[in-house]
Order: sequence, then C-alpha cells, then structure tokens
Amino acid sequence: MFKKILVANRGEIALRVMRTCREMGIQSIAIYSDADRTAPHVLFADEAYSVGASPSSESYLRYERIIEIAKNAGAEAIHPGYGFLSENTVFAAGVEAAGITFIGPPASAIETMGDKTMARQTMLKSKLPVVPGTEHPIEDVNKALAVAKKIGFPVLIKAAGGGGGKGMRIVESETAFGDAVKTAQRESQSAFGDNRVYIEKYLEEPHHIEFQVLADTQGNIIHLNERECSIQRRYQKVIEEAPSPFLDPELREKMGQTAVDVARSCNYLGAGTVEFLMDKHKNYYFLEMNTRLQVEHPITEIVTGIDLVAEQIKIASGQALTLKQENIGITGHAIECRIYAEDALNDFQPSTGTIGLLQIPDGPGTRFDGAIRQGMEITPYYDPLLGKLICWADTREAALNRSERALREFYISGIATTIQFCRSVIRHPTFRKGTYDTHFYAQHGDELKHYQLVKPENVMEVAGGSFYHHKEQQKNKLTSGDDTVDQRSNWFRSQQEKTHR
Amino acid sequence: MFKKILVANRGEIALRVMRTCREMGIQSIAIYSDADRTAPHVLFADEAYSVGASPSSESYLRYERIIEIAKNAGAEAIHPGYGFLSENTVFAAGVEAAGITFIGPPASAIETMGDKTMARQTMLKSKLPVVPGTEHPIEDVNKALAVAKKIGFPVLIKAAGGGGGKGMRIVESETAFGDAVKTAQRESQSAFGDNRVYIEKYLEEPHHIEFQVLADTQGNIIHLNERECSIQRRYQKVIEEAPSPFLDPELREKMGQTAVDVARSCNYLGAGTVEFLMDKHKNYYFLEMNTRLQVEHPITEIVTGIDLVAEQIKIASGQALTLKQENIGITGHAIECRIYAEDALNDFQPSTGTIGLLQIPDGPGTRFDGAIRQGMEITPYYDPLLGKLICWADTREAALNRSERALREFYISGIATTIQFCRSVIRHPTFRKGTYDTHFYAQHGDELKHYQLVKPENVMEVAGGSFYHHKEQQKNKLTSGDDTVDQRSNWFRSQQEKTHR
Amino acid sequence: MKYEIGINGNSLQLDIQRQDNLVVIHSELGKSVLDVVPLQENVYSVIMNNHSFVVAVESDMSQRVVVNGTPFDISLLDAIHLHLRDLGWESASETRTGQVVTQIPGLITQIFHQVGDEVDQDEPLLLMEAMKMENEIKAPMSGVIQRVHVKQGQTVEKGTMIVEIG
Amino acid sequence: MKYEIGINGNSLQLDIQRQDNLVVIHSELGKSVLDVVPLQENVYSVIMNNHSFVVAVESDMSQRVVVNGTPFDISLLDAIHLHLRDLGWESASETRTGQVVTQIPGLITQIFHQVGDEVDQDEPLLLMEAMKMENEIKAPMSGVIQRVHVKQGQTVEKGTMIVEIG
Repeated sequence: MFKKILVANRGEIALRVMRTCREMGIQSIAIYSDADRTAPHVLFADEAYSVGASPSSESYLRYERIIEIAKNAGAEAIHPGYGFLSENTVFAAGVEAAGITFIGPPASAIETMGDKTMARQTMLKSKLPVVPGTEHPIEDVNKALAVAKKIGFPVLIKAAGGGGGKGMRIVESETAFGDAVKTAQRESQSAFGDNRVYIEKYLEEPHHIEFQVLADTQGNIIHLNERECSIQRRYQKVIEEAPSPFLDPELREKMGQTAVDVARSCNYLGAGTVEFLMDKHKNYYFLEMNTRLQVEHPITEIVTGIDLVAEQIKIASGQALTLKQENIGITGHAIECRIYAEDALNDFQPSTGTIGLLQIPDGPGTRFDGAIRQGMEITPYYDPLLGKLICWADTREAALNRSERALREFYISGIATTIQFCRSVIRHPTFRKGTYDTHFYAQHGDELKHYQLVKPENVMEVAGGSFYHHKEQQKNKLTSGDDTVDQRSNWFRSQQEKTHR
Repeated sequence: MFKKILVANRGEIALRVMRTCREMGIQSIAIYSDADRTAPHVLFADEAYSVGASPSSESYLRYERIIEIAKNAGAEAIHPGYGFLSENTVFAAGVEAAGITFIGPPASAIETMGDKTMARQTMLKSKLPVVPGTEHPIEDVNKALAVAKKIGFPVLIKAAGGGGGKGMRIVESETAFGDAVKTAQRESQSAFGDNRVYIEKYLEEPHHIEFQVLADTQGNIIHLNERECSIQRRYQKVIEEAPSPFLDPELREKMGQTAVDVARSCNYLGAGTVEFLMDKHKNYYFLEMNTRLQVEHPITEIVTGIDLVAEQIKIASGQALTLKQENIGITGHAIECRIYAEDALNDFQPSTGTIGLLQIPDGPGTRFDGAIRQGMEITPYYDPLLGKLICWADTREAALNRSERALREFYISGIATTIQFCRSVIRHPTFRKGTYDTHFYAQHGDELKHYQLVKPENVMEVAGGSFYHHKEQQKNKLTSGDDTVDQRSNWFRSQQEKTHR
Repeated sequence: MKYEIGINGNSLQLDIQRQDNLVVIHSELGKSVLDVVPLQENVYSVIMNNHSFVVAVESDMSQRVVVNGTPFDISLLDAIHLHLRDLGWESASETRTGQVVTQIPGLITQIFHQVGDEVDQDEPLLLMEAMKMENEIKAPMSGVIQRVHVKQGQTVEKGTMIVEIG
Repeated sequence: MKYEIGINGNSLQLDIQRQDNLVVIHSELGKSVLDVVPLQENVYSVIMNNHSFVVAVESDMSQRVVVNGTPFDISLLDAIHLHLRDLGWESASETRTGQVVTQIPGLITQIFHQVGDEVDQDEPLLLMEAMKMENEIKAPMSGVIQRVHVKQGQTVEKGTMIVEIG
C-alpha cells in the first residue's frame, strides 16, 4: 500500500480523499494556491505545498509543477479528485511517466471515455444504444449546424473534455447556434484546458441515471447500482438520490450489466460512472462515462456501505476487489443536496464573501462533505460548491423528511447559498412524488423561486424589529465607539444582576 | 400522532430529540435558562420559553413550572431526555395528571427500575442474577458499613435516584466509608433532587454491557442488541461501542432474552436500557435498568438503522412496534467518543470559556450529536458534555481508524476538552485489541496522560515560532492600536500585490 | 416611534419602542415583544412571543434581512420619510438606477454594447466569468448607454461601476 | 534574536527572525521557515517546511500552546532572561506560588482547613461544585494556610483568589 498520496485538488473533494487516506494510514499531501492558504484541505493534510497564484490556470492546472512537487515530496500516487486535471490524459500520462501511480484509469481509457465523441464511437461499435449526435468534435461551425439541423432542434452542445455541466449549452434554434458554440468552447477551455465540443440530440422528458462501476487490475468489474441525477439547473446537477424512484430491480440489473459492459469495452480501471439518459418509456441510452470520482459519490457509499475512495486507492495499488457483485445491496435511501455559493433568487449568480455564522446540520443519518469554516473567505476563483449535504433514512419518504430537517437547520450567513433552493425542491410535490425528469427546473423554476419557505406576512414584525435593533446598535457603536455593550451574553447579564442584588 | 412536544432538557439531547420531532412533522418546544438563551436547542425549536435562572435547580428541575409551560403552549407530550427530570416519578406522574403524555415508561416502572434498590428486589424475585449489595437505600451509615464489611471492600456507593456516574463513589476501605457516603448523597441530591444511595459489591475485571429494549402498549418487547461501555473514568462512560468485542452470537441472544424478561417484569413501556456487569468468565449480573434514552443510544441507531427517538414517540402515541425481533440485525461497527469540556491533563477538571475556532469532523461514517457553536460560551452550570462523536464502518478496525481520523480533525479552541484523551484511548493497544475491562482507565490512566500524540521534541520550532509571532502581534496591537494588519487574508494580499505590479 | 415596514408588497404600520433589552412592537396584529440577542456580527437570535428566529441583516446589501434562512428585501420608513412619501417624494432607493455595479468579482469576457447604444431592460450588456461560470450582466432599465467603464479581459472587484445607462 | 524554548523538560536554542510575513528560525536542527496566518483570535495556521499545523495560544493560560490539539506548557526566554537565569535569578513564573486561584467558576461546598493549619502539597483544601461534579482543590505547595478568602456556600468566579499558603 502507498505511504504518501498527493491530492491534486482543493475544496471538499480534496478533504474527502484525505480523510480516507488518513483512515488507511496513508500520509496526504495538499497543494494550495494563494487564495487557499488556510483552506480546510491545507489544514488537514500532513504536508502542504504552495502551487501558485489564485487563478486555477496558475495553480491547480499547472500539471508539470504538480508532478514535480509529488516527486520531491516522495508521493507514490496522485489522486486527482474531480474537475481540474482529473480527466486530462496528458496529466495522467505525465504522472505515470514520472513513476508515480495515477489513481484513476490508464490514459488510454480516459482518452476513449473522457473524449465524449470517441466514447460514442466505441459504444456504437459494441452496438450499445447512444443518443443521436455528432461523432467528432466540432471543427467547422457550419458543418456542425448542418448536423444539428439533421437531428433537429433543440440540441445540446457539450464539452468533449469534461463534465459537470461546464461548457454545456442547450440550443433551441438555428439562429442561436453559432454564439452558443463559441461560449461553450470558451467555458470548456477555461474549465478543462480543452476547447473541443460536440452536439447531441436533446431528448425530451429524459431521466439522467448513472451507474457506479469499479474495475480492478485482475479484470474484475462490478457495479454499485444507480444514482438518479435528474434535478439540474444551468445544466448542472443540484440534487441526486439513490436508488432512483424510476427503476425496478429487473431494469436495475439490466442497466448495471450494460454499465459493466461499457467499462469492459475500454479496459477500464478504478472507479467510474456510466451515465445513461432514459426516456419515459424506460428506453435508455449511453450518454457518457466519467472516468473519475463523481461529486455525488457519497449517496452510493451510504446505501452500499462501501468507501469508494478506499476502493480507488486499493485498486490503484494493485489489490484485487474483495467485493462481489452478488453481495452489493441497497440499504435504505440517500439524498444529496449540493450547497453552492450562489444566489438562487438572483439567477444563481455566484456569491463571494466571508462566512459569518455557520451551523452545519448533523445528527442521525446526516453527513456533510464540505470544506468550509466560520470566518472563512469564499473567493471568486473556483467552482462555487461549498459542500454536499447527504441524508440517509430507511425509506425515501424518511430521507426526504430528514433532508428537509437538515436543510432547515443549515445556516450560513455572509454569502448567498442554495440551501433554501434545495429545501424548496425537496418540499415540491412533484419531487416528493418522485415523478420528476430533467425538465423539473425548467418547468418549476419560477415556482421554486417564489415558493417562499417563510411567508412575508408572518415575519413583518420580526424582520422590522430586528432591523430596527440592528440599526440602533450600529448608531450606538458610531456614537460611543463601544461595540461591546451588545455583545454581552445573557449569562454575563444575569451574573451582573446577581452581584447587584 | 402528537402535533407538539415539549423537550424538558437542554444541550445535545434536546437538539437530538427535536431533530426527530421535525422529521416527523411535530412542532418542538424548548425551555431555557438564562445561561442558555442562545443555546442551539433554543435556536432550533419552533417555540421557546424561559424557565428560570441559570442553576438547574432554578430552571430545568422546576417541574411544576415546566408542566405549566407545556399546558399553556398546547404540548401534547413531554420528552424528558436523560438526566434532570427523566427518571423523576413525581414529574412523570405530574405530567400524566396534567393530561399530557410522558414520553417514557409509566411512573410505576420508573419507580421500580429507577430506584436501584427496588429494581434489585424485583430481579431477585424473578430469580435473575444481581450483584451482591444492600437491598434498601442507606439510612444509617453504621448499618451500611456493616453490610459493606460483609460483602467485602472495595464497594461501590451509588445513587438510587439516577445514573450517569453522578453520586457514585468507589470505597476501598472502612475508614473512607463515612465521608464517601456523604459526598455521594450530596452529589445525588444536586443531580437528581434525591439523596438516597445504596451499596454494591465492586466486581473485579468486570465488563459493563448494556442492552437496548423497546416495549409498546400492546405488550410487544424487543431488544436491539448490546452496547459495550467499559471505558469509564470518574465512574462515567467516556467511550462506548456496538457490538461488544466480548460477546458471541449465542451469548448475545441469551442476554437479549434476559433483557426482555427484565423489561417484562416491570411492565415496561418505551425505550429502556438493561445494564449488566459481566465477569471474565462471561457470567453476567443485572446491574440496573435505565428508564430513559441513554447518552450512547446513537451507536445502536447506527448499527441497527433504527431511530430510537422516533420509536419512543411512536410508542408513546400508542402505536404498536412494527419492528420484529428476527429482523433486528447488526451492520458494521460503531464507536462513540464523548467530548466533555474537561481538562484531561488536569484531573478532568471542568473547563469553561468561549469556543474560539470550532471544526467538527464530518464525512463518511461520521456523526456528531452535539450542541455547540463557534463563539458560544460554555458556562459552569450544567453537565460538561459538549457532544458525542460517533463513527461507523464495516469492521471494528475500520471504525477505530475512522474514529481516530475524526478525532484528529476535531478542533475546539478556547476550552479544554476530552478530544485528545479519547484519541489516546482509541490508539491504545489494549483498546485496539478489544481486551479491555472497566479497569482500563485505572490501569492505563497515567500512561494515557503521558501518551503525547504530538511529541514535544517535534514541535519545538513550530511552538516557539508561533508563540513568538503571537506575542509580536499582541505588542503591535498595543502600540499601533491596529489589529487588522494580521487579519488580512492571503487572497487580499495577492490582490494588493497584483494591483501594485 | 411610528414606522412602516414593507416586504414583497405587504406593508404594516408598526409602533416600535425599546424597553430595556427588549424591542416592543404595537401594530394592528397586537403587541409583540422581541428579545434580540446577537450571535455574531449582524446575526441575531430573536424570540418573539415565544417563537424562535435566527435573523441576519446583510450589511452590504442594504435592507436585506434573512429570517430563518429566507431572504427578504425590506423597507422600514420612519415618520419623517412616511410624511415625505405622502407628499409625493419617493425615496432614492425606490427609483431604478441605470448604474450597473458588479455584485461579485470576476473577469469581463465580452461586452455587447458601446456608448450610444440603445438597450432594453433585461437585455444582456456583457459577460463576466466568476467561479468558472459565465454570467450575463443585464440592463437594469431601458435607455441609452452613457458610459462603459471596463474593457474586455479586465478583472473587476465587487462593487465596481461597469456601465451607466441614461 | 536568540531565545531558548523549553517544553516538558526538552530545551532548544533558537535564533528567531522575521522576514516579511515569515518567521525564520535557526537552530542546531537547521533552518525552519514558518508561514503563520491567523484563523481566529489566538489560533494560527502554521506551515513549517511544508508541514501543516494548527496552533492555538491560550491567552489566559500564560505560555500554553496547543499544537494540532495537543497542549504544551512552554517557556520562551529571550537573551536578557537567559542571562538573568545564568546569574541565578529564576523567573517568577517558575517558582511555585502559594496563592490558590480558581480555574473555573463554581460553588464552594466544603472547606477542609482554616488559617494556621499546616498542609502538605496536593492535600485537598476544599471542594467546589461546577458542571454538576464536585472537584477537589488541592494545595499547590506545602505550608501554612495564611488566608482563606471564601466561605462555604459561596459562588466564585473564575480567577478568584481563594486560599493563600505561606
């Protein structure tokens, strides 16, 4: 087993990976940009190396520098997390060339699957169903437009070099096509260092359902069942659940087998995710394979009881899977809510600032994979994901109730977040019934926005009185220069009163 | 089902109960003393009522006032938590008399079992094995001394009116007996409003193993397997685990059946815990039954997947148990570490102060049931329990590794805690082997204290350099009156540098 | 003292007074007593008529009050301002302004208009990249672009004036 | 500047200098560069030679430094104090004091001695109840009780002088 692993990432996923490293007795090495000097992953790690300036192009994407740090620090393996360099074949190859183990599939599998168009070709060869679309990245916008017209609008423009909704655009009509391609290319370049995009038919009433797979060096491949990821906004997942309310055991087994076949078709190694689109008749199409850990991996961990990062590390070190397909079960139900630093009431604009009061939910069946701290600054440089709230219970209904309880007790002041937005979704009748598809947000977005969780007419006095008190305190501070009066606790007050009795 | 429940408690257990209330769609009512005006349970509750001054005798123990609040607020039930009034028969009877449901057993069962001496008599009648000792509370110290001499020193003096190590004293010899009785009586009075104490033989090399039971109004009684609670200090549990490393399936089944018999012998209702002492030959003795939720209930919740508070509430509302004994399993292994505001390096002296930096562990298999917040004041009025860290994994070894990881990432500044003490225990070879008994702390206490987790010789420079930096900053503040220089983030610095480039 | 509070189109006359540590409010809904205790800078625990709230007053968004996590943009006008309003004077904060100010720091990636262009309300003015996403900045009102203060490729701080529409 | 640090019987000569935002230490162990950044009042993130530490300096316990959660009582003597020590002057903080001060607030439940009693080091002086537990307060040194400042039943604040032994 490895003694030292460098985690080539930041934020919640870096912390997530390091937690498992420590549990396995492996030293973890953090890299950090200027903006992240005191970030939680840096405080957690056994060793920490500065990797450059705040913009990711000057730090977390500098793969040569990262490989050099790993070599100098004596790291035997590199875990790339998700995003950044996780699906970059040049990086994966460079790591291996430096004699360091890349925790992920071989560069060839990343190339086949990471490149969405090559993946489609591979699937077509294996006679697996794929969504209609271009088979090569867009080079000529006019040729691409011809294809788009042939498959019919609306179409999706997607980044060939990575996932997570970055570089993705839905195009409703011919006129918007050219600009949308350019925007998607720019975003894709900035997010993955790769500007290639491709086109795909935009299925109507689709469900986004993905299967987790694990493949070892001995050729064993298993799947860990599905995750339902149809709640998206801005082409990005925001709430996921496992198991999917749409699948029955037969379909689950069939799709799981397809997922294993997909993994086998590219000689896959490690943890990966096979994404399917499913229409309302329960026909499913291969969408893409993500050759890395997914943001939403914890819901699978919770219903299966398996630590996916530990499995990744064991596989990378050459160990054979000890898990058997027939022993993989589903216990209860798990729901993940992604907490972004975004203003849901203001078109999901990213929000920066300093975290004031922070109250993270906890207790029965409640897990938060995050990397935040009271007093911490949220900077504009990186993905706005603050963390993920994952709630488990024995039934879907209980898991929904638990998620709502946890979101209600989740408190972050100083920045805008998606906490209340997630709560609106969880409370929405269509979501509760489990009859939603990927159009949920398009259909109910406005409703969710105006779906006030606290009714204005019920808080006139509490809002007015608090605001009055606040302004009065501020005035007192300015005039007296004394800001401590209001800070004294009740306990202090009662002690004082006692003394004067 | 109830619409409103008053929680007659504070701290982590009040919050724990309210979380389940909210998940069940039940409004929760908090009561608070002066010292607890901004405590987490008050912020969480739907309604909150002041119950008096800070000392518990003037607030959380004022049962008439609490019943009055419950009546006025329209509460249909009262959950007593643990400690305070949870095993007070006058309170339980008063609640029922007011037409409110007491979430717990009937006063008669509390009386039989809550009174440790009556419980012993009941067990003797049912021919269940009990530890030798007095059958009535001590009235005459000289008569009690005669009994103590008969059963032989060392003996334990224990509170008849409650558990949790309060009012408990071990007496090694005749000379110390009188003073120990008086101290135990005083503590017992202060903790439970009841100064009765009794004597019990102090078994050598004993294990403290307890079984969780649930009994409904229809006469169904099941057990949820055991908790191993042998790691104690100051006669108080500090680390518990489930399952016990000492039991095998046969013994577990036999003891579980005894626990159910014990519950049946007193017409038990609700959640209760049957405590056994077990000697090294695996003989077990009934010790006492706690007629309330235990501090350590979460480890049972995690390995069985059952929410014990939800079961308590359902039973109290008259619902029949839907759980069947044959379906109660044990999945994986759970370990609880109690985090107290105590200075483990200084004889576990309680520690008060303001919580500075707070970093609560989280992530896979990690639950913290607490009631603390950064910037919160820890007052001297109540039990020093800040919360409980509960870690689950598929094997005992993995759960130990996870506990150690979580304790290592747990950070509280401003007060002394038992975090590092727990970590010393978890790392101790005897604990890891699982061959410990209740003498673990007596035998290894000094070792644990000096078992430095960070070696002094490795931190000479980091401690010296940080201290130097700190003093320099303080000096700068005093001379310049400017305390902001040091507070600027790296991000701010880098922005500034960019501007000046 | 007399106030009028407005939230999302609802309004209510309040008589607010301080009594020791408490804020006492009289309105047509009756009497409410608020015990307001600070938890952190700008964040308060409020117990009003035995109901518990956590209330944050966002310091750099004027008038935004967050009650149990739900944000509200409120107005609290005292007697003088109420009188001015009755005389037909609108408070400045209620008129739409043509000054476009960044809410977050970021990188200007594209500018769609130049000085003199006519724009409609909600028409995209420019693209700004922040947190790895492109964000459209839209016109807050219809009008003619008076000034453009930024150029493509420029990094801007939060609160930067970028465009003025007149 | 030259210092000597002592922790639990270990001691080390340090030459500590400030270079911009860094603290640079030379010792027989070599050169160490500390990047010290505050996280909260009295709590710092320290990266020293690429190793990450969280260090708290407890303000009201003089000289207590908590490194990654483990507390150490340290002494850091500068050149002047080192010289004084070499001349035979002990610093005041190193002599045991007979003044007993409460570490926590609580209720005095019993007092075992009165003025004039002789007590041995570590002998119980009184019982104090705090957080529902009785705590023995022990004599920090052997000697004769000079003054008792509290009486049974009295509530005391943290930092109260309760007994003096001479």
